Amino acid sequence: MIVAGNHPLRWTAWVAVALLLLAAPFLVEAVLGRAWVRIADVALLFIMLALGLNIVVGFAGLLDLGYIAFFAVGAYSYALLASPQFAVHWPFLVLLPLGAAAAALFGILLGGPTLRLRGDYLAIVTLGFGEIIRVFLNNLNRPVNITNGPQGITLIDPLQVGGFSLAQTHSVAGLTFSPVHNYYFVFLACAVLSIVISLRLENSRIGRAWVAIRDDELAASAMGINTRNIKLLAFAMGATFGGVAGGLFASFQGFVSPESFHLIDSIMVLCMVVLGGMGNVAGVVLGAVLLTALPEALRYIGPLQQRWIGEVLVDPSDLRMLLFGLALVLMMLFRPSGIWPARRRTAVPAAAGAVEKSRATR
Amino acid sequence: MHIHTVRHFAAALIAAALLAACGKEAPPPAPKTEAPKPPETLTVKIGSASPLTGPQAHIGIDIRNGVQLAIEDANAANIDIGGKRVKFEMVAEDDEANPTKATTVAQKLADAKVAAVVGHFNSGASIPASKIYSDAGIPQISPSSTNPKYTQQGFKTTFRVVAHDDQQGPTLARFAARTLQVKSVAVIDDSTAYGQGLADAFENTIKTMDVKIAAREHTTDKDTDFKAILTKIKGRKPDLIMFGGIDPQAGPMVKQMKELGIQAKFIGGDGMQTPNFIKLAGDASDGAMASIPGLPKDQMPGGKAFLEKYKAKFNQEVELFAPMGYDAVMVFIDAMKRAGSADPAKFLPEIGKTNYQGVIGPIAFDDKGDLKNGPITIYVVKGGAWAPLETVKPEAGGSAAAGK
Amino acid sequence: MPPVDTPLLAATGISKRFGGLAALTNVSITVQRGEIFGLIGPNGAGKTTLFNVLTGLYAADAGELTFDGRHIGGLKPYRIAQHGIARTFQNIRLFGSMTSLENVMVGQHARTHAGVLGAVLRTRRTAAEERAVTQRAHELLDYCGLAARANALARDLPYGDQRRLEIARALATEPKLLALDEPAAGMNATETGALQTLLERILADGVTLLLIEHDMKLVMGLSHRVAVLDYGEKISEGEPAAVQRDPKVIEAYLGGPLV
Amino acid sequence: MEIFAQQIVNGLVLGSIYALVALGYTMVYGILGLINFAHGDITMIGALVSLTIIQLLAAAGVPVPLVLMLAVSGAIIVCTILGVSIERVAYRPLRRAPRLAPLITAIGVSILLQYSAALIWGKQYISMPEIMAPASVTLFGAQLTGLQVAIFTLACLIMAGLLWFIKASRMGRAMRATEQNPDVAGLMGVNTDTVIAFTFVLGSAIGAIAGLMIVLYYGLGHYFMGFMLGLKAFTAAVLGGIGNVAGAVLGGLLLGIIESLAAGYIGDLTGGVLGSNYRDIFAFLVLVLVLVLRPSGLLGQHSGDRA
Repeated sequence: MIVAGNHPLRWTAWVAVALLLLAAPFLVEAVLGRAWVRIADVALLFIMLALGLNIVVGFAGLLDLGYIAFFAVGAYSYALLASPQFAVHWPFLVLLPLGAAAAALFGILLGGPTLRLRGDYLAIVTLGFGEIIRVFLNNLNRPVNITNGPQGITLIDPLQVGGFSLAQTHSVAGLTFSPVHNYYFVFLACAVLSIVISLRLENSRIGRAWVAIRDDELAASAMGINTRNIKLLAFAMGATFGGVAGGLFASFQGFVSPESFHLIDSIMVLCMVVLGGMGNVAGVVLGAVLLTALPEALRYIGPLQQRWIGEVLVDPSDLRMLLFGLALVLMMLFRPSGIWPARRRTAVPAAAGAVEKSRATR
Repeated sequence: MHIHTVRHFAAALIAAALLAACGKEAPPPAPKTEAPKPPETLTVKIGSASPLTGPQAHIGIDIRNGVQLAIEDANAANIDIGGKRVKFEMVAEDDEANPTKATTVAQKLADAKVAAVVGHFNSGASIPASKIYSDAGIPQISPSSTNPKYTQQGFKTTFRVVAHDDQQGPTLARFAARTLQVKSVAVIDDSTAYGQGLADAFENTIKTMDVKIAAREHTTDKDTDFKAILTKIKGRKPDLIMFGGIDPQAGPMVKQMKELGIQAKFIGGDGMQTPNFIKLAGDASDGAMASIPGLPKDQMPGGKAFLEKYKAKFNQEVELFAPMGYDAVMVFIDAMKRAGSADPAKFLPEIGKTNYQGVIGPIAFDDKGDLKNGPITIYVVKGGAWAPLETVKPEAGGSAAAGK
Repeated sequence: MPPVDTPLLAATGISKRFGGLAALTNVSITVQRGEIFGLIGPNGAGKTTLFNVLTGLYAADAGELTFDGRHIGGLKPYRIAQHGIARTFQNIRLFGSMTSLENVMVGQHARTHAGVLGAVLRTRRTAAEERAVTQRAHELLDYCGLAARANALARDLPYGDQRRLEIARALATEPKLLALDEPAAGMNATETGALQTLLERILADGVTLLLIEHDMKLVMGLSHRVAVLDYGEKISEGEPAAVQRDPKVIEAYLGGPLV
Repeated sequence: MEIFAQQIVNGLVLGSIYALVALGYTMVYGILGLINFAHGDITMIGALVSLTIIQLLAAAGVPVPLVLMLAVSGAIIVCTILGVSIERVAYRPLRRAPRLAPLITAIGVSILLQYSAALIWGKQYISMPEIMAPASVTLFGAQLTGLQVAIFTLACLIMAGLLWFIKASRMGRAMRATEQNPDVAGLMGVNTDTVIAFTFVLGSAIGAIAGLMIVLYYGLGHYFMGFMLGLKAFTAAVLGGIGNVAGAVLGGLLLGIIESLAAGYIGDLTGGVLGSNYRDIFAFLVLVLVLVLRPSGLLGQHSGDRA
């Protein structure tokens, strides 16, 4: 795949990136403070989420507007079984796969009846599904209290192996590993794993089938692809990523409540995928990092306005949403393949085979 | 292709780092009062965390203003702690009323080495953040989070200066059963932590007082059409409708009650005791009741003076929680004085022993960090304005509420 | 194993209506193994509809479909493809964002097995399969004269190459019957000539061909037998020379009876 | 009985509002095959514009009928300009792009409208001055205000007018032709760009009227009010058969009644397991059921999953 002569350079680059990523929390803490290590943790979680959604939206071309529901399922699976809520404290090595499986199951339950719908119906049904999950989480505290309703679940166990808890500060070789550092390395490993899985799936028989369905579902089925099952698989895979990320989120935060799983959170993840470049793993990673860091940087807009104009004219959170909205529109109009386009999608989509409203040949 | 990926990735990382750096270089909010530092001065930072942007910004800014006012007053009073003149400084952060952002902000405050934190506004923000403060040993007083769970996590650093749902709800219930003499009541909540917590506490208490629960209904904090649940309630003919929720729902709800010809009285908690409720409900608001923890603002010990000072400083009325924010700071300073130190590790034990006369009334904490039962005032809308109706003194026994 | 002398494809009494419009009425055709069967008729005669019924895109309202001794009526398109009918489309439907090579690799989907786990873990079996698929795809591209285009995006290919890529992709499904919907449409004489050579070679390699074509010279020259559709009905069937002399066919093409 | 009658009245009025908004979805979908996610937010803008006009004029002592006239005209003007501009800028360039593209733009436009409104009007709920005394009559034991009757009548009138317009007028025929097949319609001399723009004008104007009705009925407005409303209205359009004008109204009324009855009775029917807290998901359950069982909706002819 690559010219042989590049090998030494390639390895140097990889090692440099790896070292940079390993040193990042300490560098970031030294320069920007520990809060930014926490932001990096969140960014890594969002990388996993965005990569999961990318399988559904980017690879298979199915617009899922309720993706955060799978995150919620993963988070609550973990929270319920590792907290005082039911007074059970299962180990995370059981709970993370369990959360992933639960999310995948929900993905299949949702996809089963709805995946034969065309794209825009699917979008609205998945949106509804996301809301349904949230409403249930919010209300399953009566008549029997399962989720503790809007009050949420507190005191969720941190990740721990034997006596080694990630929620404690450890000192190793002169370096201080605070909880955010500990989680950084766990999340980094998970994010890298997600990237590897995404890349391997992309260049596989299944990945090609996903893209084939995205490009032309009818032709894909004429090539012997069981489109329904392959789409279900995309849903289940995407949901799995979400479920694992959800479990990690619950352990990291120590608290979950339904308010973390609103439609706007689904849209955030979608923005990461779209802005980064649908279908391109590297672009999606970039999108997730940018969109996690950008709002944090935008925070400074408020005080700046206060200082220069004397009052806050544009609320930074409004500004963030306006920028997201504008970005979605502009990206689709002028750079539909994202800031880092996939190799496959370098040409303008207008030239693609599928044209809206094209009737099946009669 | 691979080599490409790597390079791009590295570039992306650098870009992200730069972006972050840009953010960092931007100056923090300018301190309002800059004075030359005498050498023996000790600077103590107090954090304020609340939503400063977004739909709840007005309430979050109110809290921050209260904190700011307290800090200015403290600085003007030339306080010495452990033999050093102390200059207090506020570090205000915006938690966007978002649980994830709240933890980021908490970490920022911990990074900034604040001695104490006033915050957060929402229970959903206070709870996840409390873990970070606890880990960092920073005492936290929430001026407004009413979720009972907030103080039940076993953290030594967690306090609040507001009655929680299990205190306000039962008081409302007792008022309804004893003073209003209702025999049956319909309970509605807005499916939020605050609204449902309050409504549950109300329901659980009033059930034991020989009052029938005619209906238990739910809406959301975004809905404006309550006709269906109100019609159902109408069929049950309750004497009183109790709503756990905030004014944007309470207003239209009262209006729609009138349109449906429902005669029952209406009562709610502090979330609807606002001028906006009256605006939204129009004439239908007349006679509606709401409770608010603490004495009436103008009957608060330092209340009148506080209200005037606030208005003079910010050119607006107190929204809701500014007095609590103000008192929270004063409680910290009081504890520092008694401990003779502004080191959290030293003055934290003193907070639990607080016995302070604040703007909102006497402040003392029970062993969990909850405000010992204080008075709760019931207001009624009369001629287009809220008027105090009755102040309910705490039930005998003092600490904490009717356990559920 | 079905006996070799049964027809490869037998469609009996196929009818299909769209609302009030009868697109196909009681159409029957049989395609023998190893022949090129031509399907012709004026525009709107129902040729593509018949194709869509044969390949499972539409369910017939009435009639029976037998392929290689099995009933395939009502099966989903992907099942029919797995049974061994591959097709091309009149309005080219390639996977535009994939390379030529990947398009052909997708064609091999139904004949390969690698799943998610294999792909993620890169098991030895998956890697071997992947290598075989790639190699086979290169062979097929070469076979169709597209070797030089392997890494070009399908949507960037010139028109004639796109047509041939559709054929390569269809062949990748290892079909017994290859159904081609106007493969020469829009081609110039040189390209049509090359196409004719390719089709003859495919036939020689053991694949039966079903052909819709407007280019009379091509279809009459290539086909062993021809069926003519008009207004959704079969009006004639037989060897090209005989069909060309059929008065009904002449009438259909010239539009109305000669008085 | 009297309670049941009241629930039906509640449902019909709520349903009329859904119906008015659903008309906008159904027309655009019929012609472009696009879910115009921003339509609920156009209704929101209509509501806030009319609210502002009413606030200003009522304070100035302008007579009520004139206030209403000006409010509805103002809202219609703003909404149609907005609707047409959105179509021109955000949807038209993507008409031949893959389906995903205009859907994503639509979501972007929806977010833009919401937060622009938040900038202009703030995020507080805005209340409306009471300009009309709510006169009410009793019918089969149900309380009925004049405004409720007006909303229901208006929804029916607008539907009838639209049906007539599409059937009888020249533009209506062009709309039908474009809906059948835009390419053929183009060849037949129909200027499809104009037709599509006109569809947005009609839909946005009806959305503006719906916005005014909501403001009058509930007495408040909010930058986020268009979102849930839009979802439910879209559900109504699907329920009735998307692309079908009469279906949108029927679907709206049915959805309103379903929600009212469900909120009113489900608690008792399920012994308290489900309650009015699940009200908002009934709409989605209806949507999923319709799409799965009868994708063409109650009055639709097209199959929902055509290629």
